[in-house]
Parts: sequence; C-alpha cells; structure tokens
Amino acid sequence: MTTPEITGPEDQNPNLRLLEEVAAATAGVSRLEMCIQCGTCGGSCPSSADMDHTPRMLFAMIRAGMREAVLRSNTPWMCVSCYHCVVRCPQDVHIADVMYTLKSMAIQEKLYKDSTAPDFSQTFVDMVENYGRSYEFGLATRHYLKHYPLRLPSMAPMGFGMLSKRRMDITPKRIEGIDQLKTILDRAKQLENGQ
Amino acid sequence: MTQHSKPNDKKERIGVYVCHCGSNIAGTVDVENVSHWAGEELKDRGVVVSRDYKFMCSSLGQELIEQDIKEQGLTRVVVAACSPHLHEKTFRTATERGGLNPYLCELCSIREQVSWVHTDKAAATEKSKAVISGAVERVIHNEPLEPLHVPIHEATMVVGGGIAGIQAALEIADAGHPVYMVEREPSIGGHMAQFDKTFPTLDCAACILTPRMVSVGTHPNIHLLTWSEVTRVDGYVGNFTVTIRKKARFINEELCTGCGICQEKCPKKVIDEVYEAGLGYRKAVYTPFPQAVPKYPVIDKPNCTYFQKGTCKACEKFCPTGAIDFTQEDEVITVEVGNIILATGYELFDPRRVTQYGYGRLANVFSSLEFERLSNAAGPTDGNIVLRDGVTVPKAVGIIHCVGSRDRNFNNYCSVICCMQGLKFAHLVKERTGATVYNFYIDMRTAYKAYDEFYQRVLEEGTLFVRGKVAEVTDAARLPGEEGKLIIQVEDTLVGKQRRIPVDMVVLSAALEPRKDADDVAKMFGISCSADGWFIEKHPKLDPVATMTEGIFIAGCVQGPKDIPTSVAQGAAASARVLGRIEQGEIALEPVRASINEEMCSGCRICNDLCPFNAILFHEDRMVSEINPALCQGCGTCVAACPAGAISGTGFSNEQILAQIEGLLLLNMVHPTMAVPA
Amino acid sequence: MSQKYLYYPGCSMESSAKAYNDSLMAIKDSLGLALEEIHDWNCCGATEYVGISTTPAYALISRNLALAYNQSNGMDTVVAPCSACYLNLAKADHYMHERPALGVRVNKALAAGGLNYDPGSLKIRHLLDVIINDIGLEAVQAKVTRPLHGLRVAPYLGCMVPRPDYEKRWSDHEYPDELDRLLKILGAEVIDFPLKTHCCGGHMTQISPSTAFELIRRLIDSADQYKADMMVTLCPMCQMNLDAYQGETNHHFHTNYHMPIMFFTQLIGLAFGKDPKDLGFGKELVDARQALSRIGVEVPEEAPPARKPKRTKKQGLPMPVMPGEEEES
Amino acid sequence: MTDTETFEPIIIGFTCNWCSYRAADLAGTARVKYAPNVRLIRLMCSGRLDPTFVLKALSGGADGVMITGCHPGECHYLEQNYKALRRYMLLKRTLAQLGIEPGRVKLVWASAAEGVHLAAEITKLVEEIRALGPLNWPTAGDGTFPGELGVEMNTHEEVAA
Amino acid sequence: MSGNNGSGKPKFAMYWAASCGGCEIAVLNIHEKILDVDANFEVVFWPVAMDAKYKDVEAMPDGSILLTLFNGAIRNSENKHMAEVLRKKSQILVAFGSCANEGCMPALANLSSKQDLYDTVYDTISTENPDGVRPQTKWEVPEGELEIPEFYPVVRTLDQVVPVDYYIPGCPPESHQIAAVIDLVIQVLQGKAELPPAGSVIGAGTSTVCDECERTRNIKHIKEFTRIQNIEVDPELCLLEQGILCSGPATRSGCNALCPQAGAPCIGCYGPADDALDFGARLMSAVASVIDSKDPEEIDRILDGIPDPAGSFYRFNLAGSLLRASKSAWFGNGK
Repeated sequence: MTTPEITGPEDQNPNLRLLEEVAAATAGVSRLEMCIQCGTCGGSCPSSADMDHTPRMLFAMIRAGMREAVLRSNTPWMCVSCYHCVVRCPQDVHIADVMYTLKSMAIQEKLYKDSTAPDFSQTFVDMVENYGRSYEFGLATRHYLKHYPLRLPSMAPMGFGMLSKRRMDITPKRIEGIDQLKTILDRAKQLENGQ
Repeated sequence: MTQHSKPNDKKERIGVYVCHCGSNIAGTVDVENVSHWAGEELKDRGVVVSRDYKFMCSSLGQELIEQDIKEQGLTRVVVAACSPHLHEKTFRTATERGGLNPYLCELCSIREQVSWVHTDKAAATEKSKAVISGAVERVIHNEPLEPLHVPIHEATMVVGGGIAGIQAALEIADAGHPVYMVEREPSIGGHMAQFDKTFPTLDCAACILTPRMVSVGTHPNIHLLTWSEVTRVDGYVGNFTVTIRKKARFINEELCTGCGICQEKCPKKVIDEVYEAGLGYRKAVYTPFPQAVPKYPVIDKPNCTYFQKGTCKACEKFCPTGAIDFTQEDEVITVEVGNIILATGYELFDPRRVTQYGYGRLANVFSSLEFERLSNAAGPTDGNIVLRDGVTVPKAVGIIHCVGSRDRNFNNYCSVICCMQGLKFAHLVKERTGATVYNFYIDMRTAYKAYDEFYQRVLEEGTLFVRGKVAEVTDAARLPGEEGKLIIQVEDTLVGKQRRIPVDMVVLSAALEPRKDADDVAKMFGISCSADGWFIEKHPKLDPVATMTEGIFIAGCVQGPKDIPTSVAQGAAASARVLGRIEQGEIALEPVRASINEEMCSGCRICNDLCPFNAILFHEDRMVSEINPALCQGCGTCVAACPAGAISGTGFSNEQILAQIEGLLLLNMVHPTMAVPA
Repeated sequence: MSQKYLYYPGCSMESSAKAYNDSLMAIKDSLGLALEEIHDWNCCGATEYVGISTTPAYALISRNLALAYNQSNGMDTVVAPCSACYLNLAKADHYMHERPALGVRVNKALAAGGLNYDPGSLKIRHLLDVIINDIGLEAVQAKVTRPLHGLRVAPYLGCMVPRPDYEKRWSDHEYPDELDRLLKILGAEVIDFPLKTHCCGGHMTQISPSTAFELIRRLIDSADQYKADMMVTLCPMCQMNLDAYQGETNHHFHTNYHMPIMFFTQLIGLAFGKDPKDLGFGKELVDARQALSRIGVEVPEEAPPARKPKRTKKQGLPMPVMPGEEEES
Repeated sequence: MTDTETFEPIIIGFTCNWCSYRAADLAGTARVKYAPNVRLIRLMCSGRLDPTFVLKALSGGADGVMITGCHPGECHYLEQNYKALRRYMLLKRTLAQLGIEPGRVKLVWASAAEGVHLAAEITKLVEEIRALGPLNWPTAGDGTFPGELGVEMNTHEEVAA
Repeated sequence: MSGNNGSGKPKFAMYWAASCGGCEIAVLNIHEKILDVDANFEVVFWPVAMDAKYKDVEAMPDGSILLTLFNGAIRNSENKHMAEVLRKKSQILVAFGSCANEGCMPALANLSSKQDLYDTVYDTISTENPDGVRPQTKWEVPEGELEIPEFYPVVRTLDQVVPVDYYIPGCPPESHQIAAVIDLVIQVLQGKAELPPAGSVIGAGTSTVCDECERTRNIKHIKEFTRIQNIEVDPELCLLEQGILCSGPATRSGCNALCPQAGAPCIGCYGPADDALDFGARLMSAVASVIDSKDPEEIDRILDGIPDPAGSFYRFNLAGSLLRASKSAWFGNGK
C-alpha cells in the first residue's frame, strides 16, 4: 500500500489555469488569487490614465482566463514600479511583480501591441549581458534612433548637457567577470525554461 | 519497576462494540473481522463480548450495550464508531442505563479517523484493530467519576456600562437578582451615548438610551460603580471574588445634587478626547454629558489647576452643598458574585495609521466618531455639519468605508457597522447641508432587517455611490477646480477608470478595534482573545455568549464588531444564561480534573504557576500544593509537570494513557508481563 | 569610531549620478562611514530585466550578493545609494527566502559561475537609512559648520526606498519623515511636500515620454507651489528625470519651471562646509547657483512652512494631534 | 533490513481535544485522505504531553511520534501549548544524544479548522519516517537483545521453575 | 519463614556486580548495627568481607539463603550468572543501591557503543596496548582454555535480568536507612512485623527530596541555567530557582536532602518516586515547564545552559529508563 496524495475539495474551473500560471511564474508569492477587486491599485496608479485596463480589471481578466487580451494589454508596460498599489493593497497582492511576470509572458508569446517598451527592456538587457553594466549612452542613442527619431532635436540639448557635464560615458564599462556572468545567465535561462 | 503496565488483575469484564455506520465504516473497514479479532485476541485482556452492529447509535444498538452489561456482567464498555465529539454522550448514557458509571465507557473513532480518511481496506482494518486494542487497554484503567457540583452565588457582575452591559444588567436586576455594574468612565452609556441618530430607523440615540441609563442608575437591585475598574478576580464559577478600584471622584456623592455649577465656574478648559472624540471641550471638573448617569461630576486631577498649581478651588467656593472634597482617595472594594458578564466594548481604529487618507494632516478629514459628535445636536457645533474652521458648510462630502477594516495592513475582519454608518452619515449630510455626498465602498453590506431598505432610501436621496477603495486623499491640486479642495483619488471599479473627486470634507468610516488592554482583561478573567484581539466565545454558532471559562460570559462588541440591535440581543442572551445558572442554584462540572496526593507532594512548587486558572494553591504551613477542583479545567499540564508524580488527572491518568499507548502498539499481544496470571 | 559596510554603488553613480557619488565620497569620512566596494559588482538590472525573464534577472542581482558575501568578513550589511539597486538587492534576498523554489533555481545558476548565496545572510540597506539609524542625526548635527538657513527645500524620496520596504525600516510608506529630519538638522527649511514619495516617471521617459512628463510636471509643480528653492532627492533615476528632462517637460507643457534637483549628500556636504566643487555642484542641468546663493545669507522673515492650517477663528474645532507634533512648536 | 519502499512506519500521534483532534475529525468529515500509519491519542491539551509518553511509544515499538496542539497564542487553556513546546524542545535534545533521529519526533500546530493541514502534515511525517527506516527499539521486542548471545529477560515463571 | 537450617541462624548474602563497592562500605557504615546482623544471621556469602567460591553458592540448596543484598548493575555474563544463581538460592532478593536498581554510573556507558568503550579503554594514549588487544570470551593458554565473562553491549538493572523482591535505592543507600531495614527484617524474623508487599521500595521515602530540603521555595521562573561555581549561591533559596539544575524535585526522598543542604544540587541517586516510569522524562517535563519564555529562540538559548541533557537527566537512571541505552549502544556504531 502506498501513501495516497492529499486530495482537498477540488475546483475544476479551467479558467483558473491562467491565474495559476501567472502566480507560478511570479517571483515571490503573488497572492493574485486573493484579489477582491477593490480598485486600490487602479486608484493609486500614477499612470493608469494611459493604461487600457486598470490593474484590477486585468486581474479580473486573468481570472476569466482571457489569456490573449491580458497579454496584449499595455497595462504592465505602463507600470512605473512605484509600489503604491503594493503597499496599499488590502489583500497584499504583489502587484508590481505580477506586472513583471505579465511582461515576460507577453514577450515570450510576442503578444504586445507597441514594441517600444519591450525593445527598451531588451536593449537594456543586451547591454547588461554584454558589459555587466548598463550603458546609458548606447542605450539612449540606440533606443531613440529606433523609436523617437523626431524627438532627437528636442532631446539634443539634454543629451549634450549630459555629455558635456560628463554624466554620460561615450564608451561602455565592462566588468572583469563578464564570462562568469554570462555562464550564470545562460544557466539561469535554461532553468527558466525548465531545463 | 517493570516497563509494562500492570496486568488486568482487576479482572474487568469488557464489552467491545464495533459499528458499521451503514457503509460509512463497513465500506472501508472489515468490521466483522475486527470484532471477531477483538473477541479472540483480546480475551486475555478481559474482553468477554465483542459484537458488530449496523448502527450502534440507534436505540437497538444502545440496548445491546445495556443488555450485555446486565446479562454478561460487563464492567467496562468500548465502542468503536464515530468521534467522541459526536456520540460520547450517547454511549455513556447507554452505559449508565445499563447500570454502570458512564465514565467506564470508552468511545474510539474508526470513522473520522479511519474509514473516512483511508482508502486501503486492509490497512484501515488493521488500524481499527490497533485503535480498539488501545481503547480496551485504556478502559481497564478508567475510574468511575462523579460530576462536581458547586453552588452559584446569586449576585452577578457586569463589566462595562455600554448598551450591551446595560441590557444585561437590567434583565437580571428586573428578575430580582443583585447586579454590580462596573464602568471605567464617569458615566455609563458607552459609545451609543455619543451618537445622534441610530440606523436604520434614525431614532435619536439619547431618546432611547437615556431611559435605560436612568433605570440602571435608580434600580434597587443594581449597584452602580462608575469611575471604577476591576483590578483582580479570584475564585471560580458561582463563587468569584472581584476586587474593584473606585477612583477618587473628589466629589462627595452624598452631598452632590448634580447642579453643575462647579463645571460652570471651573476655569480650566480641556479637550475632551473621550466623549467628544477630541472634537470638543470640557472642564477639569465635569460630567461627560448632560444626561450622564450618575449625575455626579468627577475632577480630572492631572488637569485640575488646584491639584497642579495648589490654588483655584473655584468649584469648592461655588458649590452650594459643599460637595467638593479634594482629600478623597482611591478606594478598593471586593464583592462576591456567582457570574460575570464582560461587555467592555470596542475602541475606534486610529485613522492616522492610514497615512494616505491624511487624517491629522489634512484639516477637513474627520473620523466617524468625530462626525457623530459633529452631527449631534448636543455636540460642539450643536449638530451643524461644518468644516474644521467651525463655520464653513461643506458643499461636497466624501464618506470612505472600510478604513482599517478588511485590510491586511490593519485589520483583516469586516467591522460590520461601517456600511450602515456610512449610509447614515450620507443621509445626515444631505439632510443638514444639502451637499453632494459620495460614498466610497468595496462591497455594500446591508444585511439584516430594514437595512437594505435604508440603502434604497439613501440612494433615492441622491447620494452618489462609487465602488472602489479610495487610494488616497490629497490636497495637492493637479487639475483646475482642485485648488483648495480635498481630492479623493479612487478607481471607480464599475467604470474601470481612475477618478479624482474634489470635496470639502472627508469622513472616514473607521474600523472597530478591541480595547488596547483587551489581553490583560482577558488574562485577568481567565478567558482568551482571538488573534484579532476579540474575546473568544465558547462556540461561534451554538454558544456565542459563553466563554471557555465557566461563569464568565461576554456580550456586545467585546466579542467582535456588531451593531446596537445585536449588542442588545447578546446582552439579553448573556443575562438569560446567567439567570439559568442562578435558578439552578448549583452547577455540575465535568469531572475531568487534576488532584494532588499530599503524601507524595514534596512542595517543590514546580506546578504552582503552571495553571492559567489559578487553581493550584500552596499551603505554606504544610508545604504542599493543592488543586481547587472547581477552578481546574482539566488541561492536565500540571499532571505532566509534577516531578514527583504526585498529581493525577481523572479521565486522562498516566495509567490510562500509557496503557492506551501499549494497546495501540499491540504490546498487549507480545508481552508476557501483561498476560493475566492464570 | 567608523562602521564598515559593503558598498554597492550601482551603474549610475559612475555616470549620470556622479554628483551623488562625489558628494558621498566627500562626506563619508566626516560621517565616520567606511565603505568597502563590492569587487567587480554588476548591474542590478534596474526595472528592466525582471520584466523579461525571472530567473536570469534574479541571478544577475544575486551575483552581487554572492560576491558581497564572499568578501564580507565581519561585515553583514550591503549599502546601496541608488533606490532601484537597493530594492533589487533587497527583493532578491527577500524572495529567494519567500519562494525557496526561486532560491534553488538562482543558486543553481550561480553555481555555474562557482558562486552561491543563502538568502538572509546579508542585510541590504539604503544609504539614508544607515546615516539616520546607524550614524544618527546627533552625529550628523555635530559636524554642521555651515547651516543651510534660508534654503527652502522639498524632500523627495521617490518610490523604491520607502516601498515596499520588506524589512519595515522606514517610518511610513507614504509620508516617511527620515529625509525631512535630516534636512532640518542641516538647517534647511523643509516643506511638508505632499508628493514626497510619488513617482518621477521612472523609465517612462524612455518608453512613454508623455506619461513621464506628466508625472515630472506634477512633482515640480507641487514643489513650486510650495515655493521650494530646490528638490532634494536620494535616487539617481529621480534626479535624472526631474533634472535632465525638466527642459523637455517645460517644452511639452509650455511651462518654465526652474527647479534645481540636488542629492541629499550634496546638501550634507554644504552644511559640513565642504567645497561645493567637491560635491558635484554644477553637474545639474537645472542651474542651482541662484538657490545656493541664499546659503549663508541672514535668514529672512520666512513664510511659515506650508503645513496644515492652524485654527484661527475661535469657534474653530481642535485638530487631532499627530504623533511627534508636540515637540515641534 | 526492511527497505524504505515497503516499510510501513507506526506512528503514535498525541492530539489536543480542542484543536488537532477536531482537525482530525474535520479531515474525516471532509474525506481528506492521508496515510493510515498514525494512531491518535486524545489528550485534553498538548500541555498534558508528558515526555514519558513519547519515550513509552518509542521504546514500545513506534517508529515515530507526532505531537500536535493549538497554534501559539490560541491555546484553549490560554498558554499550555507553550509548555508542550518547551518540553518538546528539551526532549529533542536528549533524544539526539540517545541517537534517535530528530525527524522521528515532530511537533505540529493545527487548529480545529485545519483538517487538510493536519492530513498533509501526517502524510509528510510518514514519508519522512519511512525514509529514516524502522526504529525497532529492542525493548519493544520479545525480550532478546541485539549483540548478546541468547541473553533475555527471565520471567517469574522461568525462575520459579 | 524458613532458611535457618544448619546453624540456627537464617542465612545472609551480599554480592557486588558492576559497582564501585560503595554499597559495601555503606553497609559497614552502620557501625554497631553490624553486630545485630552477625547476631541474627549467618553470613554465607559476601566476597568483599569473607572468602567464598561461586561453586559453594551454586551448591547450596535453592532458597536456602533468606536474604541477599545484591548491589551492582549487570555489565557482563558473570554478573548475570550470579544474579540468576542468587535468585534461585535466595528467598528474598534485594536490589541494593542505585546500580542494581537503575544502572547508576556504570549505565552511563549505555550512551556509547561497546566498540567506542573498548577503543577508549584499550586504545587511548594513556593505554599501553601496542598489539591492540581486545578482551576475548575464550583464550588459549598453555594450561588450557581460559573462559572470560562476556562484556554485554548494554548495562542492565538487576530486575531486567531476574525478578526482584525489594528495592533499596541510593548511591550508596544512607546508613540510617540500611539500619532501619535491618531492624525491620529482624523484627519480621521475631514475628513482630510484617514484610512490605513484594516489589516495593524500602529504606526510602514516598515523596521527593524537596520534601526533606530546608531551602525556601517560591513560584519558579527559570530564565537561565547555570552552575554553582558560576554564581553567588543563595544558601537559603531553592537551587533550581537560582538556575542550578537540581534533581531534587524528581528524586525519591530518604537521604534527608544531603546534597542541597550542603549547597550542592541533588543529582538524583535515590531514583524516581513511585509511579514515575522514567526519571529523566519526569525531570525534563518539570524543568521545561518552568522555563520562562514563549519564544523558541530564547528557549533554545536557555536550554543551551544544559550542555549534557542525557547525562544530567539520566545520570543514575539510564539503564532503568524506558529507552535504557542509546542507539549506538544497542546496535553498535554500524546503525
């Protein structure tokens, strides 16, 4: 005789799956299932005006299993990580981290509307993976050339200001242990993909 | 010094009864096999009868036991069926009908703890055998027990003079029994006395409360002790001795007529943090409010000019009856009571803790209690609803629900009254100012009679409801029209958009919280608090006003947030429980108790401080400890702790438990030392 | 005595926030603050990496923790001056503990680089926290030689220091008073800045400028309404957004705010009588000279700091007293 | 030696009448399934737990012992479960010196509402002890002891003979 | 009561198994009472006092000895053999002293495996044993084969080997108690008194040491455990309350609280009180109950004040305890 699994009262609702998936992919304990739809997050959010759904709404959609709509939403990309919603949430839902999760899921499934944000993140990460440090000049120029060519003129004074005051280096710094870092990140990526 | 328990030398004759419980047990346990096994394998241990039956709890099943006791001369009974918490009483009673002491029957669970939780039939059957074997070994050592009868003192103490306590006191007093009511403040009345209107009927709180207060004050059976606190509780159900500290009033109650001249003449004005919720003033000598019961004022020593500076005595000069007495000192009295009702109520959550709502920082954010005073005709503004400047009438008011409730940052629980309170506020604002009113809620909870109707009414009056927990209240204007206003920023969850709503006044419907000293009070009366800090009732559904400690009852918000009707109902319920006790004249206590064998007690005093119910006393003269059986709740902690093995616990003695362990391990099969000597 | 801490500067201290770095280096000895830089630390990933892939993001952060622990002998605290770095390091430590599964994955990854970090073995704290709670305001005050009388400052902490604050080190999530208290003892006149922990727009300047500009406007506008001479911050990103993008924001809204944005370490330096050059002044894009010219000038009859109105009319109602309000006059 | 696959440990569980015993009942009424290896004894309170009981069980053939009580701060008798905690902590230290794996004796808090939790803990403990293998304490056997050639406890009968 | 064949006097025997000899001294310590023994008994076997051979005892008729005081634990096959022999030959077999009662010091060896014991005894620096010799039960010598008793892995109490009629505890038993017992037996012989029920403990009290201890006692809250050399010991106050681990509360009375009265904590030589199944468990339960903390970490810190729990709580009682010995003693280091 072998030990049976613990079986509690089970909930067969398939729509729970997306919620479970998001929760599982989130660093820390998301507590997403605890949301009572009070709207503290949406009310606190400094950028909710530019979101197509308030975070609360997005959580409802996650529960409803509206996978594509959720991952296409610009809400996570508009999150400025101010953590107001996190500390005010009466249910202690780790909202900011859920937003990060949704971003990464959207990137994996190529489901974002506007590529500006994902590109920026990707560019930033590429730099970090190459140098071990962020590289603001390279980042800014590459990013701006791609997404805001028209804004460059108005940006110019600021850019020159930053350079002239030596607040931005034209050449990137690279850490000594860059190879070590790369090995670590490669292993991490495998692990992330369950290998 | 043998390791294994004494043989069944008492030659007990044991009957074992295994229940099928329909298929509930028989479905997973081979019941016939088990009962046959018990009959054969446990013969040596004194089992003379072993039967299985479809439903042991049926009258036929019970008759089996009775018959066997009579015909087979059983001296012990073991029933293997459901949980003791379900049918222990049933089978004990059957045993008693059979002519045995009920405590010689042992019920062991092979349903909740075997058939319902296991799937493998073989394993479940084997476990059932072990469980029965354990019960058989245990029952050999069971002793006949008699419940303990203690007399009930007729007097009752009610702690807390709010509406719940008042109700309880009056019920008992009207039934003709003496009541001591202890109140910490100068007057009874509690929070209800601070209110103007009460939902949902909107009748005036004072109008319905004052008459009750008066009858408490004048009732021949009620001994009222205000400005007093309980400092110590000794004794046990039916026989409590309560020590009370009567704080010095500095007023001679014999002489005082309550004319109020002293308050008029007193030059010292103090902010009244209690009754006026910090929104109004009182004098250093004061009665909290005009209808106060008793009518005598108190002198607030720390604020009295005479006590602080040594001069003034204005009150004394002007008192027509010379009732002022600066020489008075605190007085300690003790009273004997049979039962105690705790109705010490709640405290309002301090909204300063929700910094994003700006209470304390933004002038025109008010707490619910402040608003009660603001809207009270007898309040600091004569019931005019105005801003902090004391004159401006608000044009727009926001009422925020769930402040400090339903929020893991503060209190997880729902404070129950806030929704209705918020609706009441909305109505009052509309009625008195005609202002635009917003109510911000997470869920509108208007259960109970006539409550939802009131919601309907407030809707009709045009109050605007926004479903969303307010994110923040700020004075940082961002958009035109926001300057000089308080801006309530919230997601209107029904629209799915963030809104910024400018208002002149914000009212925070703050949570109800346990009293700061709830833990100490609970400890003093020997009861316990939940993690939230509310006193724990004996059973959440079936015994809501009793506590785990016999003779201590709870009523009103001390047990958890509730509205006036429920508080009153609990007050009445508690008094009914007490009256029942008083009528009985005595009470029977479960005979699961610890006792000390003085011969063996060495007076080491290890046990002395282990009992939370103070049941263990130490006799300095004889250098031995003794347990007061009426105080003992039978937890057995001292039994386990006594290094001399001098303390034994009936119902759960070492012999019983050790024997049960051997039985469960089937040592009764292996060990020759345990065999009955031929 | 000087206390020793492991120091994680973070990328911007070497570039956009040089002023922060210079001023910190200029004052640390006077503060008795010994900082040992973590050797070969790497970028914390800011708010970007976590949005792309969890395990690598946390592995990236944790490499720093692992390195720090290896060189910790005796020291148990990592100090970070940058909000984002501070939060990322703290978060990695916190979540690796809260979600052991994550901890295991991250350590497997670190193992590939011959490293390991057990969550909880290091304390991660922000520079301001250390100055206030370890060094103490008294010690700071003792070093003040040139009080900042007459300088009206808006204390601005931004988001990631007071929130989410896993270790509950800060007085409040919304209105922490640590920075206010520090600036007060430096002699500055500190306004009760209602937006002191509101958002500067973060990386929105890069991905949704209009959003960012609105957030920047709100902050500067509010500080301006309170007639602040400057905003004082403790976060490179905040300083960058409010300073470097102020021009664009003006351009965007046709406003002409001129609100210098300084690091609190720069003001400490001034109050300590250090030479402004060594404190990174001049690196700001929004010129601070005008505001600084006030320092040393006789304190004028100043408008009372904007705080809740006191009751004037006598029929006014008393206000609930706030904790700590009594000692202030 | 029994291999840990087929080995079915016997565990004695001590429960508190007010919390864990009710949790066990609740697990039953909710039909939560768990390993049948634990045999429960009902005490009025974990404060009744006398270390003697634990030693008795181990010396009597149990492979492990589970002690359960109300969560700290929720004791039905106010704070007796803390006494259980202290006895448990001291007992564990002594058992360690006697070479009994710490994993064999476990303290678990379970409120009356935590049927599922208790069931999970039981199953978990069974697995942990299954992994440790049988305890087989000699005193529980037939009186013969390991390492002694035919040494056994003589009984009255034998000697009298 | 018979047993007085041959010389009219009933026969008396005393034997030491695994013990230190202190018990014999204690018997001689009863001073002139020893003459009563001689007057009323014929001493037939007492290795420490007179010459006798095992075979002589083996030759005696069963039950021919009236009273045997057996001290010492059962460490090896010789001890066990003599226990069985004396059981057969004696009408009354008394477990005399802590070793025979509950194992005492010899039984502390039950914390270690036979192998470790041997290693310590035969292989430490202090031992001259170049060939790493180990005891053998049989050994060839020119004169023939030597047979040497087998060393058991686990020390046992007397009643774990043969049934015992009475128990006289103590390490050693207090002389006044021994005298009292002897008086009793003599009175029984003279038909002036009844023997107590078989299996009972005699020559001791029914309560515990605190009962005889003069120190003042209060409610106990222990915040820290310490030792007498570490503190200024209050001569009046209960030692346990001063944080000194005293076994008095759990130890059978009868010694007049000798040690506590002298300022040293009771170490428990009189063994458990009636009905106490396991001395160590009782004492642990009591001591832990009065530790003054609810915080696991603090409790741990406090418990660190008891560096050797097994040694402290089972100093005398290990063989008599429920577990009797450590796992390594039972099963060797292998398991």
